[in-house]
Amino acid sequence: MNTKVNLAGVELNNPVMTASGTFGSGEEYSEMINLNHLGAVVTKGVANVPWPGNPTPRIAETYGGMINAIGLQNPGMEVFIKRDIPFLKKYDTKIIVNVCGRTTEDYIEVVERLADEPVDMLEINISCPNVKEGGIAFGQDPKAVEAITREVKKYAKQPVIMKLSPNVTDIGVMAKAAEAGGADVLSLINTLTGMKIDINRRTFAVANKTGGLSGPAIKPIAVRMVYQAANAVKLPIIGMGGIMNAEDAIEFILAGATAVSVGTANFRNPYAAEEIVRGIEGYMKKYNVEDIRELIGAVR
Amino acid sequence: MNTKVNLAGVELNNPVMTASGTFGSGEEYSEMINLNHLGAVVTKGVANVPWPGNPTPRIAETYGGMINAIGLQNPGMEVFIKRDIPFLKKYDTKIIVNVCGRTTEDYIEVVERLADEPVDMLEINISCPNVKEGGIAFGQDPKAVEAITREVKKYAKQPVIMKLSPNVTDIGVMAKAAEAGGADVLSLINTLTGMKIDINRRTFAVANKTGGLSGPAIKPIAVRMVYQAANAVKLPIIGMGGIMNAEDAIEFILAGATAVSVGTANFRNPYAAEEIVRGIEGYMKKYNVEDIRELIGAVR
Amino acid sequence: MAKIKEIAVVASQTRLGDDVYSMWIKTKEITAQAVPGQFVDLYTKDGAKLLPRPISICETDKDKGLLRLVYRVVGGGTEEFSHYKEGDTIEVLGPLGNGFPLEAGGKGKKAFLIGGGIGIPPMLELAKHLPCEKQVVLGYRDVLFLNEEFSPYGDTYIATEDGSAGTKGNVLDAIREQGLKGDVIFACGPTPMLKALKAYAYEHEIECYLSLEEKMACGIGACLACVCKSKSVDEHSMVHNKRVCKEGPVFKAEEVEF
Amino acid sequence: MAKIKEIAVVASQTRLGDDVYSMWIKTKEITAQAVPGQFVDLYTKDGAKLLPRPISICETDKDKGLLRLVYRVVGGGTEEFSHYKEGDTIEVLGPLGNGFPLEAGGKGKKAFLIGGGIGIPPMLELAKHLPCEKQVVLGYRDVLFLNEEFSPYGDTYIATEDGSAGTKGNVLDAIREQGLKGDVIFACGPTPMLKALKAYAYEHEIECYLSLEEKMACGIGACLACVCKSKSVDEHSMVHNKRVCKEGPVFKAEEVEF
Ligand SMILES: Cc1cc2nc3c(=O)[nH]c(=O)nc-3n(C[C@H](O)[C@H](O)[C@H](O)COP(=O)(O)OP(=O)(O)OC[C@H]3O[C@@H](n4cnc5c(N)ncnc54)[C@H](O)[C@@H]3O)c2cc1C
Ligand SMILES: Cc1cc2nc3c(=O)[nH]c(=O)nc-3n(C[C@H](O)[C@H](O)[C@H](O)COP(=O)(O)OP(=O)(O)OC[C@H]3O[C@@H](n4cnc5c(N)ncnc54)[C@H](O)[C@@H]3O)c2cc1C
Ligand SMILES: Cc1cc2nc3c(=O)[nH]c(=O)nc-3n(C[C@H](O)[C@H](O)[C@H](O)COP(=O)(O)O)c2cc1C
Ligand SMILES: Cc1cc2nc3c(=O)[nH]c(=O)nc-3n(C[C@H](O)[C@H](O)[C@H](O)COP(=O)(O)O)c2cc1C
Ligand code: FES
Ligand code: FES
Repeated sequence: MNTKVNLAGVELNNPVMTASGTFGSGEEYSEMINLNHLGAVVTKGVANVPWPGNPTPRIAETYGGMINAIGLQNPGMEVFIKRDIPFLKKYDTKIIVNVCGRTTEDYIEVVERLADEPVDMLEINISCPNVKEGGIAFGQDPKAVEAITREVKKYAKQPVIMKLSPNVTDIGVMAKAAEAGGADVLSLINTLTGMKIDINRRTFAVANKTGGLSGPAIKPIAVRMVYQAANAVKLPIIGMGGIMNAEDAIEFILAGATAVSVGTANFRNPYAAEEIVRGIEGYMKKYNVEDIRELIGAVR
Repeated sequence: MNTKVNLAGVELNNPVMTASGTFGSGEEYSEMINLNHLGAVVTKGVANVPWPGNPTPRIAETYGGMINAIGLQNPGMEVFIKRDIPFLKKYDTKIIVNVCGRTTEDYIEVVERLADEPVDMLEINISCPNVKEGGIAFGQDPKAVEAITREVKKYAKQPVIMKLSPNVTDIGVMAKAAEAGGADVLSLINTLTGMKIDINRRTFAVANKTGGLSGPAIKPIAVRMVYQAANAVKLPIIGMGGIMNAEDAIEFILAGATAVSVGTANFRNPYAAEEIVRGIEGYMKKYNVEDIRELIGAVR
Repeated sequence: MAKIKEIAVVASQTRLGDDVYSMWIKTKEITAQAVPGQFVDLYTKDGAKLLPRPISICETDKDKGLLRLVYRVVGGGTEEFSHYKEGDTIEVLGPLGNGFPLEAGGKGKKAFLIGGGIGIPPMLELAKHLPCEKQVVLGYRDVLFLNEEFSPYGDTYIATEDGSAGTKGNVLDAIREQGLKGDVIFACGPTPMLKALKAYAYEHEIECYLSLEEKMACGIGACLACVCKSKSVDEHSMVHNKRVCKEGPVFKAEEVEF
Repeated sequence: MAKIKEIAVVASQTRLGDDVYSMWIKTKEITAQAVPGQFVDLYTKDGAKLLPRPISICETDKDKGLLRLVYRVVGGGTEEFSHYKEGDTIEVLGPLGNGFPLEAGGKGKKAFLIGGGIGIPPMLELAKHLPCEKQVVLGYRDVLFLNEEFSPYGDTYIATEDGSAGTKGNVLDAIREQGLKGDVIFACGPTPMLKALKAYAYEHEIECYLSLEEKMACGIGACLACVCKSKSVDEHSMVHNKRVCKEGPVFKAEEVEF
């Protein structure tokens, strides 16, 4: 039985990775799960310099989901390179660094700095709804998506994953723009912009007013977008958005994803990612699927 | 204590109405709740001629929500006028007719035919994701929104509510387009386009492949859009999307909605709409709110 | 008298074998109104699952206000119900739909009561209320359930797919093998079975009533989720789409198209 | 030894008055590791609520592997827990965070153990483990709970907002009214109380440890939801943002900024 998948030349032991921002750089969860069992670890967004993030409260629970406005707090690339990469290198898993920035130059600075580091892929987050200056602004305009993809590709030595925003009218157009810019892989979806109001205190539930909605509540939107993107471009896709268990992961794969990321599920069940790896194997056994690649985009 | 609200000159006894397509024309639910207690009944979409709708399965449950692709099955305006309007006229509630069409002419035909009927308002559905020919195509392009609003307004004798699609990059732009076209009121949100795959049968869970996601899962997106639209235009807004109880309804009102529609909640609890009316009164009593209009858009 | 949503109390629950459970619930008003062939909607406690689960009425005890539901665990909702114990509560909406036309099985007639798999439960309440002579034909994949409870009401014939009991094959194989004859069919079961029964009834020119299944949301006729193709124009939308929850779940065979 | 998510069994649950409940759960591995001031994450069965609820460890019975949680019903999650009965299961992740520094309350010292409202429960386990002399000061809105359980460990002083018991006012009013003195403060409670205690400790130049609260998602330091402003640069992000779930919930008062 083969569970290996290939993303732009990088071979993963299995298609299960962690979603950026929900798993730190793996250290905290390594106390509970075996990182060797994951296809890849995707890190929290890394910027050129440390970012303090947003004021608290930064999260709020919603029905079947949550909204977050962490604001990309991170220690900056130098600390990340010194501390987190060596930690992850101890494991037999791929390292995907999620990159964030306020300007094109910010992104490029990180991408250049990582060029000779032992990281397997770069995931460029142009879809964070929680920072004013950058992120989502890039991700909602196809011309901007194409332009930043092209710039990043000029400097990147590793394959480039563009992480798309779902807060758009037509995800197919955005996928094509990233493809035109030279992206190697697409990640989708990032969070949907949401809001929660505390009716007793008559105030916003997260200090930032709006935040990104994640969790199983958004899964049908994510599956639809993966399906549409897979039909719009030839690039491999990393699917995410509300994956709680192996069944959900398989749904994304059948819709066209080559790999999947597990995010909010980690908060409900720290063992989720590892259980999903095993659950996919169980499904393959049950239905006599010899090679996981048979399942990719099998429903159309 | 005043719970009356005013929508473009139409005074509702309270801000609670039913969401189009979830409540028929009220007859079925009238067996269980007292329609006199509702601010308004919004009917299922009515077209110029009968529509057969989509093949089954038409719905699928999702985590904290559901997707539907009913496809606007309806008996056409003549049967509706003969059967459903007289039924609703028996009650002390406002009648809002939801209008659907494939072309601008279709919409106008219905609007003209209803001009001298005893209906209080028209809700123009330009955001149905489940029919190929019309609906959402109008709702995703600001020029088209403005144009169809203007056309409808030419023929409408009742105040016109434009029902907007959430499947857009910027809801503020769409709200402004409807305002520019002369809309009297805005309704939002319609459903988000979603997809579910049955991994055991390896097929789409609804026959139409995609369907509209509704229910509490989408509430944070809906609240955010109501807030954004309320800040973009001066029109009154009917807020909806995942309202399950009075707390949810108040959240929409605090975000800027003048009235609210209860949809999917009816399926989980047939008494929902009536309970929400009472629950809002309870909240007002608890916090000594004399007039519900003090709450509209109170969180900003 | 009208549909009502009640908080019922579980009176007892037993496992009938395999994944099939039998639950008696106390729900006075629904039970009082219920007729054979109707169903109820059950609501989960898990808020992640919004929609009610339609389950047929398998038996009623009108004196005690008890309703019996027999169901198979197929997903998260039925799984949740299967853990309920005596004294637990469950929200129920009902009674829903129209039942079987009892007058079609009046005294002097000879009826087939045919149930396939999880379509068997509603046939029990029907057997108790039909005045005519009854031949009960039950189809299973393998493990039997409820079959013995039909014996007070008529001769019972069994078909199993794996041949482990009765005729190997489906309910029509059993009817043919036993050379059974009758004037009217009442049936509930999987769509292929209903389709075959419709053809059989047409061929033998006998009356036939089928109970259908479709995905439902409201359960009361308001959302138009659960339609089936009908020969005649439906009264709601005038488009040959009858609502299984409202005009059904029982239809005259000629009336529905598969 | 490490954090673990277990399916615990409820050993008993009682209501302490008002909306406050006391639940003992059997969770061997978490109990074995737990130290005073740590907390656990409790998961609801209702799938609509995804995030765990952080609840402080109120007492442990290491021999029996039992953990005591005392909590107030404030929303849907705690409401669900309050219905659990002996034998029910509950998923728990723990032990989480760092506890109070017991060495700061070594023999010969005189400590204040100060709890406000639902910040009182963790002070009980602390009282049982601190070797020094203890003065317990508890602040309530109105209805008392747990107060009598502190008496074996030290003198207990009460403050209530409505004056129905002890000093009318807050815990600092009680301390002043009674003229209490001490070398070190250990406290848990609402933010305004912690802020006032920080100022009091600064003024009187005494050591002070505060247990903080913030909205949490992961509970283990990975998501950066639960940060507080810290004086020193944090080791994770180097931006003066310490994680309440990981570096806390207990901080030295000088360390945190409100
Ligand atoms: C009129 C009617 C009567 C029924 N009577 C019985 C009965 O007496 N005993 C019994 O075991 N089953 C009966 N069923 C089928 C039963 O409704 C489903 O097995 C049940 O809803 C599955 O719920 P779940 O959460 O376990 O499964 P899931 O697959 O997790 O359910 C997901 C969604 O699909 C719906 N769904 C799944 N299967 C069916 C189905 N076969 N028909 C309609 N909706 C479905 C569920 O209601 C839910 O909304 C009946 C169905 C209908 C329409
Ligand atoms: C370290 C720590 C220890 C705690 N110890 C206790 C204790 O021993 N006893 C006790 O009664 N309470 C304690 N709390 C508060 C407790 O976590 C909340 O009261 C509880 O999460 C409310 O859940 P709910 O579903 O009932 O309320 P809801 O308001 O419906 O919860 C919605 C969301 O907000 C979160 N939330 C709500 N209130 C708080 C809060 N005060 N702090 C953090 N998150 C919150 C919930 O976890 C949930 O994610 C502690 C909090 C923290 C951070
Ligand atoms: C707390 C939190 C923090 C996140 N931080 C990031 C981030 O730094 N970079 C990024 O690209 N996405 C971030 N995301 C988005 C997730 O990677 C993922 O795209 C999204 O949550 C949908 O997946 P899920 O529903 O499985 O969580 C974050 C999500 C959450 C919940
Ligand atoms: C079964 C179903 C049918 C619907 N039909 C219509 C319709 O005919 N016209 C329309 O404008 N909206 C229709 N809607 C959308 C609802 O009116 C509402 O905008 C949406 O469901 C969000 O609200 P909710 O989450 O409370 O259901 C339908 C929704 C559902 C679930
Ligand atoms: S389920 Fe709504 S019409 Fe039948
Ligand atoms: S809750 Fe995730 S870092 Fe503290």
